[in-house]
Amino acid sequence: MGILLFGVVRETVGSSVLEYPAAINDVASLKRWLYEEYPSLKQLSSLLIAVNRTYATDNQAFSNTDEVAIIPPVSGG
Amino acid sequence: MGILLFGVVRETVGSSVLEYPAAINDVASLKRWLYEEYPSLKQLSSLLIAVNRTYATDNQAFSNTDEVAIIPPVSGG
Amino acid sequence: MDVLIAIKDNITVQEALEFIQSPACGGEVIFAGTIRNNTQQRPVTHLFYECYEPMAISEMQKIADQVKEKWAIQKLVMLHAIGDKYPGDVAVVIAVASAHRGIAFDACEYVIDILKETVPIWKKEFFADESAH
Amino acid sequence: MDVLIAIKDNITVQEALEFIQSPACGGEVIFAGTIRNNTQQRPVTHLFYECYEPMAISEMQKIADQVKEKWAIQKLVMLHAIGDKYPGDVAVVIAVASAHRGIAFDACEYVIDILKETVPIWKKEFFADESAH
Repeated sequence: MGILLFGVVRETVGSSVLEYPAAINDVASLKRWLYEEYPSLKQLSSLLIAVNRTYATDNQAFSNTDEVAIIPPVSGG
Repeated sequence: MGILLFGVVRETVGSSVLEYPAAINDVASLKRWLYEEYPSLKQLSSLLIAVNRTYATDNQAFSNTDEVAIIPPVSGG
Repeated sequence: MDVLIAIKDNITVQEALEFIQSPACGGEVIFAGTIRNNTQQRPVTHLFYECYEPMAISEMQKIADQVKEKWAIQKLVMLHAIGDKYPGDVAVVIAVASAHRGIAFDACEYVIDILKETVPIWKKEFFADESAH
Repeated sequence: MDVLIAIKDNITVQEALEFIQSPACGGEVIFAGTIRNNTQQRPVTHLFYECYEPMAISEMQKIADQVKEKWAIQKLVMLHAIGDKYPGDVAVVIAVASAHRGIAFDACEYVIDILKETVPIWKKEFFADESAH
């Protein structure tokens, strides 16, 4: 299972799913990896990670059996 | 033109118009007169007088050419 | 600010919505007061609303004037029903539209609060045990 | 508390009203967010809404759980539209019914405020000058 992308992150990456990066298994390292690969994401006012459909803290670990999603600033309503 | 009555005041007096009482020409005397004639009105949490469709203060004068109404506690909504 | 004020036998949320809808407004807040089937646990069969109509309209207009002073509201509707009303019937509708939602909530709650304090409308409740209040 | 949560192409205030109407409730507060024809004075042609649906539904359910904890609300509706939306279209509807109006206002405003902060839904604005944001 890849990492799910939405909104401006989907547009930046050019795909709605990102292949699971090797050796990344916690939220903080995923964010660091994203900022390195896609530096323009640093301009967003926030970038949250959801693990199994719940907002995750930086120290949360995950594996490639979890559903991981990148959540740029939401703008519903 | 008589004095207009509504709600519990109309029910107490038994009519929707009250004949203009002689020698009554201000709000305070009208209220005194009403409480004497219909003592049960004293039980109401408030009793306001409107002159020409506007709430009137106790010292406001009126004549029998004005539209006077007795306003028991309102309960719309 | 566009204002619609009416007191009549039957009112609907739909007519209020139709009046306030505008592509210039992003936030619409509607309050509907409906007849409850009980008052403090006592079963209610129906209510009767009466009003001093010309003064009620004038007091509603004063509330609209206050709203216009206080907030940047584009549309305001105030509807009140009169006559016999049964549980589930709509007695009052307040609808507000503005570009931003916070003031629409504030204005809508203000209008219903003040309407209940100042507008000469009276309800009489009829209870299932045949008493009335 | 009865709850209706939905994310779909088209939503109406009417379906929310139908769900919350109950003779046991006296106060109904409805918020409708509609597409505006401008954003900060720039003419908007349309918006596109997308969502991470299972998580959005789960976050909406969490908001409903919080409402249930905080207030004595009988009915709660949360509807959000997705896809292309044009000025005047309804994007979101929150509807609350309770026996008393004060908490219905509080709960309705709370729900839309938190929904805009936490529910993974995104809008993209398309402007008349052909740019998008």
